[in-house]
Amino acid sequence: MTLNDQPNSALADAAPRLDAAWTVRWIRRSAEVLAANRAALNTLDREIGDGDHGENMDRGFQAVLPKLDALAEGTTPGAVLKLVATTLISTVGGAAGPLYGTAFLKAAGAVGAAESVDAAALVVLLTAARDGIVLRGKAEEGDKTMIDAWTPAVNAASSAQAAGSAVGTVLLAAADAAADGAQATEPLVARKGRASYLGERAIGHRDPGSQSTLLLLRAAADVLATA
Amino acid sequence: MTLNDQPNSALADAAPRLDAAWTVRWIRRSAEVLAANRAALNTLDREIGDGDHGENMDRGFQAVLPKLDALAEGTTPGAVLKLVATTLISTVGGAAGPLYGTAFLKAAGAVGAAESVDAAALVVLLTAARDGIVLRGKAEEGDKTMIDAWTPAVNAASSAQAAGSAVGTVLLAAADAAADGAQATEPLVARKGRASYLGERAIGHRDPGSQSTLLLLRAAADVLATA
Amino acid sequence: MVMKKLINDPKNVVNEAVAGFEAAHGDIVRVSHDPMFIARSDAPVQGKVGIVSGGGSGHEPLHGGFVGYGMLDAAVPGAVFTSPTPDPILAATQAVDGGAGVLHIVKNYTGDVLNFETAADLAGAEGIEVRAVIINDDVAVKDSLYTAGRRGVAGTVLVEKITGAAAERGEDLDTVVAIAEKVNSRVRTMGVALTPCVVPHAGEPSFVLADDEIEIGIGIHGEPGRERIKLEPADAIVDRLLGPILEDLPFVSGDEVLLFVNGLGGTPQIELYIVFRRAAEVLAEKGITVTRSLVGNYTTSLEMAGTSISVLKLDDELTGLWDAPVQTAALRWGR
Amino acid sequence: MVMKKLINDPKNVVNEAVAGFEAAHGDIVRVSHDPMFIARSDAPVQGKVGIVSGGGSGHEPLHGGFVGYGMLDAAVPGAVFTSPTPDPILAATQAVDGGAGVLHIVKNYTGDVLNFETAADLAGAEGIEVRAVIINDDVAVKDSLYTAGRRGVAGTVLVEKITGAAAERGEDLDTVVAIAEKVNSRVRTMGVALTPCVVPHAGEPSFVLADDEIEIGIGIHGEPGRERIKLEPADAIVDRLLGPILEDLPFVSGDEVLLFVNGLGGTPQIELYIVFRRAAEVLAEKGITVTRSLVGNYTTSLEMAGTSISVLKLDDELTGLWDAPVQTAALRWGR
Ligand SMILES: Nc1ncnc2c1ncn2[C@@H]1O[C@H](COP(=O)(O)OP(=O)(O)O)[C@@H](O)[C@H]1O
Ligand SMILES: Nc1ncnc2c1ncn2[C@@H]1O[C@H](COP(=O)(O)OP(=O)(O)O)[C@@H](O)[C@H]1O
Ligand SMILES: [Mg+2]
Ligand SMILES: [Mg+2]
Ligand SMILES: [Mg+2]
Ligand SMILES: [Mg+2]
Repeated sequence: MTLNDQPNSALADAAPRLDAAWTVRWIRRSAEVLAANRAALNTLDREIGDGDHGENMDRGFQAVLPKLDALAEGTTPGAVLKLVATTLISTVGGAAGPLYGTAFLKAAGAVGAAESVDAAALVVLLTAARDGIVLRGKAEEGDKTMIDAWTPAVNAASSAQAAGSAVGTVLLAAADAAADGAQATEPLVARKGRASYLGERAIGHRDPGSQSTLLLLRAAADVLATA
Repeated sequence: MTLNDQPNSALADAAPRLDAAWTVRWIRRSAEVLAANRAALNTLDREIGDGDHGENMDRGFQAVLPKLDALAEGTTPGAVLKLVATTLISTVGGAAGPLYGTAFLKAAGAVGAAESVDAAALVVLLTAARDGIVLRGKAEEGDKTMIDAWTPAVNAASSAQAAGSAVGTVLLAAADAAADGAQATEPLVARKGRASYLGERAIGHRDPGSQSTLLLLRAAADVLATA
Repeated sequence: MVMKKLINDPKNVVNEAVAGFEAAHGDIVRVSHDPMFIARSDAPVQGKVGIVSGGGSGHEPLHGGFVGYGMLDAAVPGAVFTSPTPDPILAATQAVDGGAGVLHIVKNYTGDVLNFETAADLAGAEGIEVRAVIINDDVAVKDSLYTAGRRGVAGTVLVEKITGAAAERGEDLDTVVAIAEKVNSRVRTMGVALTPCVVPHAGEPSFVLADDEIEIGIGIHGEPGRERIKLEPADAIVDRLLGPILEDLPFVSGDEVLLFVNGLGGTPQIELYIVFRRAAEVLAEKGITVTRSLVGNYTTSLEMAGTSISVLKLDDELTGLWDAPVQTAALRWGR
Repeated sequence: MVMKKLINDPKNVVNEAVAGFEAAHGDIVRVSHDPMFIARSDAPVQGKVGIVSGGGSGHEPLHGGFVGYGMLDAAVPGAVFTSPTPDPILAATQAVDGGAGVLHIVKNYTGDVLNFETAADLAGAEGIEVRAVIINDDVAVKDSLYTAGRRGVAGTVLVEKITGAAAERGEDLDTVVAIAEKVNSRVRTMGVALTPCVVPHAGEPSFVLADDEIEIGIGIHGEPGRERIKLEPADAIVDRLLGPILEDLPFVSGDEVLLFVNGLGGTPQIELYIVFRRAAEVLAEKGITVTRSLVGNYTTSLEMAGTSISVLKLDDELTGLWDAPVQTAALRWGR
């Protein structure tokens, strides 16, 4: 764990529910973080894929930004998530586009028309997102994909919520678990995606999709913490 | 003038006339020297042409060798020169093939059926060779071509013969003048051949054809000297 | 190191190339720029099964160069080496739907499969019958159980040509799908890279090979293959590629085949013919007869130096469809 | 540094490639190995003017790829970048002589001109009427008085296609020669190299460019051009090439032209279309209409990265001959 990975519980519990404004801030922060990590994600993907994952994610989230500006007042988290989903589907391409697109689409469906999301709903949202990715990509844990970040994140979020934590702590637990999960992809041989063609040669490299998942979940926790 | 360029008059005058055996030895030595200078000629040609002059000359003279073995007893210098001519024409290609081919063809014509060549006939032979190249290639002295080695060589040979020198001295004079002529191509801009496309950029590079001419004439003098 | 390419802004590579393609081939195709796809100038052809392919750019002439009479009805170019998104695939599908259904020819990459799947769902919701055939001809990826499956590579060109001919002569969707699947089931490919390529937006080679190293079994996006070895004579390399290809189907004595030597973009034609010579020689030794040939840059990886060899087992039906007229920017005969 | 090529012995590059070409295109050509030339499978065509071209190898598909119905009757490949000798040129001339005379299409290089000249003399001595047209479309070489004259480059392809069509439709030798000269007089070309190429027997690049340098006005054997400059965006490079081309003829508003963007071997097609886009745009701005196009690797310099742009001023006669059927390995339409 690096310093950055330390939960900051004091701030984390500042807001008990996640509303549309938070959702928008989360997506904006994600866009920022992905832009900043564009080259790094490309490099990870160049090592065991085709070198475009940072490009793809950055293109998608940059395309979301102007649409966020155009959102009506009084929107819901679900509406924001759905907007992100359709934009990612139509701009990212590659494997990540449909996978993240489905994740956001299923997340939107999970929260429905609710005005805000509490810790329990947050777990439902994250679970739906992860299940959406599995539905499309059919990856299992250990296949060296973004699922290796998502599933530990969902499990950690679920445990934290079951233990009575508020949304901030739940998000931090998810991000921390995603960080461990992303790191844990490094020694693996891939069984899905382009890295699967590498066989043993994938060993020692982090899966780029698990890294972008970590960045998204860390951004979610961070925007709450700094709200 | 390098040590190598020193005339060795004692040996040079050992044989007063050039016969068929000398002609064969000259061509064999030329083949050896061109093979040894293959890379060097390619390099000169790479600098201001297309990098194949060593390749071309080596291919041609290697093709001559087996044919020399098959020559009938009692052949003449003219017959050897004609064999070289037709072989070069049909194996060298590029600019050098027709040019050297014509040179040897005209040289053969100049000596006719004579059994051997004295100093005066040698000058006629060299002049005919040079004129053949001019006929085909239309180069003038100073155009940065093999003519810049041939014409000084012919002139020096002619003067030496006029001064009463024997064939060996005439050949050495020709080779020495060719050496100076080849060197003198270095500061020139080319007006014929591929190097002409270079304009000013040809300055500072020796013309590869003038260098192969030098090698051929030096071989002629050397085989006589070491006969 | 500066990236050395004839491009303007890396962001505009695909847009500008498609605009150039449109300017050069306006007699054969028309182009929609947003959403971006390239369609036959006479699309939709009423009553004909529409055929749409697509995928990341950088493999030109695949797929845009194969749009036209007797081959594809539309091609959907994504960003370089990145699958297109569902929107343009849907738009292309709608544009070529002549009422007889549409076939998607999809190379087997997770991104391509998922994006075409989504587009097919959306098209289906609009009442267009869409079927997909996934191309996976690359024998370099050994064990398909533990991978995303075999990759779709140069064999795709053969599927597109033959299937396009079937659609052009009026076969129905079931038959067209069956023919596409038949070609895919009978073609095997393996490639080798001598040098990597540089994706414009990345600006650096996607992998690094030492001066004397080559990658046997390379994928068309520079994905690694079976093994990295020292450079060998062309004949030895051909033998390494052909071995796994011939074993896999397997191809046997008496077979008639189409032999396709494909350039990856940076290899001169003179080398492709040296490769063809050896491949034809090996096939002849095994009693396999080459009755049709294709040599050239048809499925490329930008400027990568290297080649792939594809062998397709022919029969009268496939041979007839291969010979049928085709009029595209990159493949043309009979009209 | 090891030379990275798909070859066996550098000495056998041309032989083996020609053997591969023969194996791949036996339907279109037949090959004589010694003396080496590639002829139409139905040569000699009685009563038709025979058309022979040739030159150093390494420019494939030029010229062998253009042998066939409606184009060349024979091509004579020399060693890489080295003119063939007179013997195979003579043999090819004899093989395609159908009694109506033979045209030699010769690129303007000293070696090519001299060797074709010798072959023509020998053929003449055997009673075959041979005429030569020397192609010199390269505007990069400025002053022809103090050089070996302008070089023959990619415009050669256009001369071969159009002249071949004229011979195919039965024109006599005078007319065929006149048409070849007409095309040559109306086509202008200029090229740019981004990287050099390596001649197999040399094993090293024929020139060296820094990582950020390009050579404007490159010759097809890597001969230097007008200037060496820093890498620029594609559009700026196109403008540098088109300027001298358009000024030279000159091409003027109202002209109808064929625009030919040729790849030098190592440049991916996606870049050639970016070049085509800008070239078409510039011509349109000047009121020049592109009515025919050609894009691809047709006159290459092994694996050199770069392109050349050729503009040919058309009229009804040339357009009709361009559109006429052609069936060669590298250019085919109408049959
Ligand atoms: N079947 C799959 N299931 C889940 N995630 C996958 C699957 N295939 C690929 N991925 C994820 O997608 C990432 C690659 O995304 P990206 O580079 O954008 O797409 P592409 O591989 O098409 O270039 C991988 O790092 C991996 O995390
Ligand atoms: N017109 C000419 N007259 C005389 N010599 C010439 C002429 N053109 C070229 N050469 C000579 O030929 C040499 C090049 O020969 P070579 O490299 O074998 O042929 P190519 O230029 O066809 O590759 C030049 O160095 C020059 O000396
Ligand atoms: Mg990727
Ligand atoms: Mg040369
Ligand atoms: Mg990709
Ligand atoms: Mg040469």
